[in-house]
Amino acid sequence: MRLEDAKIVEHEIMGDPQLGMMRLVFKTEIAKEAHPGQFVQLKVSSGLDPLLRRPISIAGVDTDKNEITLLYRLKGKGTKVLAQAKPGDELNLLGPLGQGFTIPQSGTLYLVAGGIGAFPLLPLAQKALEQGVKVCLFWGGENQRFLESAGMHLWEDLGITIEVSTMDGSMGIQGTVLDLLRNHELTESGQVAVCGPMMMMASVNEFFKETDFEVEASLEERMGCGVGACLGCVCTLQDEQGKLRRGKVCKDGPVFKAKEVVWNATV
Amino acid sequence: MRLEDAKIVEHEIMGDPQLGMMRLVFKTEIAKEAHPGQFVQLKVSSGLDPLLRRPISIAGVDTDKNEITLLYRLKGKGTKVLAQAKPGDELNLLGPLGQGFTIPQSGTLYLVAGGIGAFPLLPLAQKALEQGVKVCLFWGGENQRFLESAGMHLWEDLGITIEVSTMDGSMGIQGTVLDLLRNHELTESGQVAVCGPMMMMASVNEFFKETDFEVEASLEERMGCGVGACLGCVCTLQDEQGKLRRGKVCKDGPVFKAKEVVWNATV
Amino acid sequence: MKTINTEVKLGPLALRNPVITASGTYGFGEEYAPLCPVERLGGITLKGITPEPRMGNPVPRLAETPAGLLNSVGLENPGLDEFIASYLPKVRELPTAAIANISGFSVEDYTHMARALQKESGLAAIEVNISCPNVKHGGMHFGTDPASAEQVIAAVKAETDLPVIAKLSPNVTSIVAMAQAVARGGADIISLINTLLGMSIDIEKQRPVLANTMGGLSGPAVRPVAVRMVWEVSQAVEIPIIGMGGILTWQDAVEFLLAGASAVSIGTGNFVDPQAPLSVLEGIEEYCQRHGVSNVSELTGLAWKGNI
Amino acid sequence: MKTINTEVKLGPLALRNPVITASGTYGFGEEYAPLCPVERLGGITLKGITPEPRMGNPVPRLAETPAGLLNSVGLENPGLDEFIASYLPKVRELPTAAIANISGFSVEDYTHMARALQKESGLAAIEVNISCPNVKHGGMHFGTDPASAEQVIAAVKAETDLPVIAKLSPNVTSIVAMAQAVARGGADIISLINTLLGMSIDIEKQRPVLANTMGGLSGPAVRPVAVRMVWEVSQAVEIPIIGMGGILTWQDAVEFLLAGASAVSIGTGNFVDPQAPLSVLEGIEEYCQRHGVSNVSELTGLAWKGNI
Ligand SMILES: Cc1cc2nc3c(=O)[nH]c(=O)nc-3n(C[C@H](O)[C@H](O)[C@H](O)COP(=O)(O)OP(=O)(O)OC[C@H]3O[C@@H](n4cnc5c(N)ncnc54)[C@H](O)[C@@H]3O)c2cc1C
Ligand SMILES: Cc1cc2nc3c(=O)[nH]c(=O)nc-3n(C[C@H](O)[C@H](O)[C@H](O)COP(=O)(O)OP(=O)(O)OC[C@H]3O[C@@H](n4cnc5c(N)ncnc54)[C@H](O)[C@@H]3O)c2cc1C
Ligand SMILES: Cc1cc2nc3c(=O)[nH]c(=O)nc-3n(C[C@H](O)[C@H](O)[C@H](O)COP(=O)(O)O)c2cc1C
Ligand SMILES: Cc1cc2nc3c(=O)[nH]c(=O)nc-3n(C[C@H](O)[C@H](O)[C@H](O)COP(=O)(O)O)c2cc1C
Ligand code: FES
Ligand code: FES
Repeated sequence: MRLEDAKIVEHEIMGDPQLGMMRLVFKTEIAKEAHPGQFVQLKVSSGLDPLLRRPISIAGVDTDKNEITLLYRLKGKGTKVLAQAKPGDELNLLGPLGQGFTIPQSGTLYLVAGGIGAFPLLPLAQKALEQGVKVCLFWGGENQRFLESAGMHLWEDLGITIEVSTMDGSMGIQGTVLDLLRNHELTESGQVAVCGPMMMMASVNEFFKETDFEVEASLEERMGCGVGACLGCVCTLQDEQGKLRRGKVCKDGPVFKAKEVVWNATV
Repeated sequence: MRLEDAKIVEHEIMGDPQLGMMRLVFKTEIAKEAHPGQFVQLKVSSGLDPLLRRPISIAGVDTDKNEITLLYRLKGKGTKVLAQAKPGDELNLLGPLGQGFTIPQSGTLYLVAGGIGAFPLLPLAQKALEQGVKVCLFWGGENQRFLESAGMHLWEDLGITIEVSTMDGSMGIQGTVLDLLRNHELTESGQVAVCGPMMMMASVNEFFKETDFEVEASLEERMGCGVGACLGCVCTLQDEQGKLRRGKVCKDGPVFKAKEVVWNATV
Repeated sequence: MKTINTEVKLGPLALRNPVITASGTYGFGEEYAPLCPVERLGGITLKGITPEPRMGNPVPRLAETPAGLLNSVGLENPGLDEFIASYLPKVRELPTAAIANISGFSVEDYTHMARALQKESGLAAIEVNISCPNVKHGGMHFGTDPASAEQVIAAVKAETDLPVIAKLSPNVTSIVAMAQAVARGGADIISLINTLLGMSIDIEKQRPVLANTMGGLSGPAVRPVAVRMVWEVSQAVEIPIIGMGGILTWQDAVEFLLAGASAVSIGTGNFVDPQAPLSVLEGIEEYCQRHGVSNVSELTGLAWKGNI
Repeated sequence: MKTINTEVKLGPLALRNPVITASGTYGFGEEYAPLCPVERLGGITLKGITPEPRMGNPVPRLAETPAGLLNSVGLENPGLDEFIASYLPKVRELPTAAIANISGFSVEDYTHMARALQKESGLAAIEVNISCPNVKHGGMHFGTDPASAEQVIAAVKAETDLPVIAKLSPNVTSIVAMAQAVARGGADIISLINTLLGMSIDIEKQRPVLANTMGGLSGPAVRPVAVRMVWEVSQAVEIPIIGMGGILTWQDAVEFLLAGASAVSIGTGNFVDPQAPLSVLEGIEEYCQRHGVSNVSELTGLAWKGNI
């Protein structure tokens, strides 16, 4: 874990500017330590507005160049301020943070992504390929424009199997990523990694429930510290006996065993 | 009075960077309305940090090009943020604000400046020269480096009489601007305009007390609204009968008749 | 685009729209007129007046803080008589509802002013600022003691035919107890919040920044406290609320309406953006459009009405 | 450069320097250790504990506000027994003063925990967080009623040989009355402020952002209120004060010391800059150098001591 003023190497809009997808590359020692599924806490301005850091997944690592890539979507004030930063500027990074995905050593790695949930899966795919593991991506998005702006080209560059669904059928099948999964026979044994909206991840967990697949899910929650000190970002977990406990998304996660997550927690 | 997003045309350090003197030129319709001694309220960032606008005097007006020049010295957070702005950026300006100096129609105009108090006197000098009035500047500063960084060249360009004093004697006489005044016989009749630290302006007022010179002084005070609505920026004034009243530096001033100002107000 | 009905009725006070400017930040209504058309405002709350003229506190009176502003103006004002003679004639010509704001140091101070301000004076309402110390009762504050607050509101109410707005101070353990007290006193409307008591220190000079040591904190920094108080009070009393404290954008204003305010007031926000009242109003209208709401008044309390 | 003596004595509690981290923002002292060397800290205040384990509130528990943070963690903690069994052994190895923070819903809750925490447990002090409702007394708050506050502090004091710090809530009409009450109760030290009660509303969802509706406001936004309270309390009671509320930089910390605090605590500031405690400490030392002060403790109250 490092705290570092890191220099921006590249910062660009991906695809359709209206969708506000950004690609941001930093030169940082964090590259040396980063594990797929981990994230950074980024101070988007040196002043007090906004006050808190913003958690962004590490979406690419280049250990030779000491670079990490972040992909993010413009959402509110923090990402709007971030989008102003220019190559050459320095921003303060805290990371790498949290527990990432298990790197599969054999079999097939099925990646299931909803929307921008694909971002943190990218370095996992890369790593798995390096291990000689077969990788297959199921990705659901709004429409073709969305998928293309959200980095489809980065996935295509990996040369893996990609199956997509869109709500309007403009690319791949029409429907959700769940429909995609239902359309495929996942005969090969292996591991599943999922990231996307809570409801979508809950359904994916449900889908794999009676199978032998180990499903790992990457959660999101509003964060204060990012290091496990403030208990701001908890999720609810459940052991095999059904006993509830809290997990810290920032420190125990963001990646959890999907079957341990209580997806509809109300406490 | 206008409220305008104005484009920065030029923004540069003047002289020794360590002194933090900046020159900032905006393209703005405010140029059409500005009167010497008036100021603008500048929003230095579009966010909440800092929250309030910063008052800066108009130090130059180009009505042909629709440009105003501001000269400012780096002081705290607001000016530090402002210094980041680049040509092409737009900042929100409110102005021109306040009551400026009386423009002399004849005689000699004596300008008495302490430190960066010279800034608001520049457009007054220009205007007086246009009226065919003789202008003479008495300027006291820390040292030569200070005076040169604070825009000496702009004054020299005007081709007027300039007398300077420095604390270390590195330029002009060694001493204060008061020493300068004492060293000169101000035989010609005319008008005096003074701007600088409160104590210095009080002494200048004292100096001219028993003379026929009308002295106008430009005050400073922390501002909220800049338009006379919040009563944050008051000074204390006194009429000939000694009756005290408040003046609003932003609206009734910043320029006041020096003899009406209660320089050592404690209420 | 269907047009939105922006009119709001706060008991006896009807406003053309819910966007008011806050006392002490908008002078007597003329200063900002060149920047923000008065006829677009729901109302203007005038600078607080007292029976006698006041010079207010020495300077510095202002200190900027993170997302906030400390002020210690100290109720500088021309006094009641001069207000009536020199300001009221212009105020009554303003093309919007003008609300007088009165402050005092004894019950008689308040009743004296209330007697002089009636419907025929052309004002729309009287806002009673009860955050000053009651000098006749050993400096105990009207604004922090429910019984005193009830008493002063009842006394004002008895003296004027204008709608009476009780303006509450947030520097209390229970804002609900204060609100219930002024409601018992007969207040027609509650406005909240006034400023939070704060201070800051010049670390180089090693003394307080404000000449008066302490001041009132306003601006976006205090908004979460203000929204919480509007939420609490709107569920505890029946009378309508004017919400304020840190409003700068339309989103901030909608937050107050959803929390339970029937109108909003903009103070410090004017200093940051003199056209804030305009963009707040436009933003509220567009928000209503988008959410299929025809009357702005329907927004009031939606955030808790939906929950119960 | 002469070296500055940074040691501060807060009654029975001696700290190597005045920079502490605030309860609930620094876990049990390990989380930030890779970023900020523990041995450089004057002390660490641990996450608040209760007699029984608590799951805390549902999420969202955090909401960012202008220069501030709302939290409604709801005292999630492992409970006293688990704290002693699993955390205390590591805590006592921390190379700095560790201060336990205890919360309860009845006097017995507090005394039960105080009994279990003694000098021999290796802790440096107990901070008593009295901002929870007293469920045995109809939800009235220990932190807002002077008599209850005095009672709970006296009860804790009777049960432990550790220095007792009373942590005050700012949500009161008179912070001085609360401080005097805990001083009467025998508190060795006062720490203030805890968070201001606030809330914010998600205007698109039309409901509160926090699952728990309200939360505590912290961060730079509240600093003027905190500084004012330290100023008031330090002139009203004899016992030393740990000041907190919005400290991020050394300038902020010096402000609290000059206002009357003997030490400072950093909470939300850690989230913004995990090395804030370090730069605060260094900044204080340089400030002392520049002002010819040899002992940091001489700064305490300078802003008002100079005035009287
Ligand atoms: C572990 C983790 C990894 C993430 N990785 C990515 C990523 O790779 N790319 C990407 O585009 N986004 C990612 N997000 C979401 C991203 O953090 C938010 O979109 C961002 O914080 C929004 O900030 P804002 O100021 O623009 O929005 P606002 O809505 O104005 O933010 C207000 C507050 O809410 C918090 N917040 C808002 N949305 C989220 C969210 N979805 N998750 C957590 N906090 C939120 C903000 O941090 C801030 O404190 C990740 C979130 C987490 C927790
Ligand atoms: C009418 C007027 C004209 C001015 N013209 C100029 C000019 O032409 N060039 C120039 O360099 N400076 C000028 N000043 C001073 C300038 O406004 C301050 O230097 C600036 O506001 C400092 O802001 P900061 O955030 O950098 O400093 P900080 O000290 O961090 O500011 C903190 C707060 O104090 C206020 N403040 C600080 N110093 C002053 C001051 N001297 N006067 C008023 N408010 C202050 C700030 O506006 C801010 O609200 C003028 C001030 C006034 C009132
Ligand atoms: C400079 C200034 C002067 C004020 N004067 C008064 C006043 O005279 N009477 C009053 O009731 N409130 C006064 N207030 C309080 C405001 O009306 C308002 O309640 C408070 O500032 C919170 O709103 P805001 O955050 O939008 O400013 C004043 C506030 C400021 C900033
Ligand atoms: C996330 C969070 C959790 C907190 N938990 C506790 C707690 O358990 N006990 C306590 O006494 N104070 C708690 N506090 C209050 C802080 O200790 C501190 O008093 C307050 O946040 C003000 O300081 P700051 O502005 O530096 O954060 C908590 C604050 C935050 C932000
Ligand atoms: S963000 Fe603080 S514990 Fe996770
Ligand atoms: S700054 Fe508001 S009256 Fe002058």
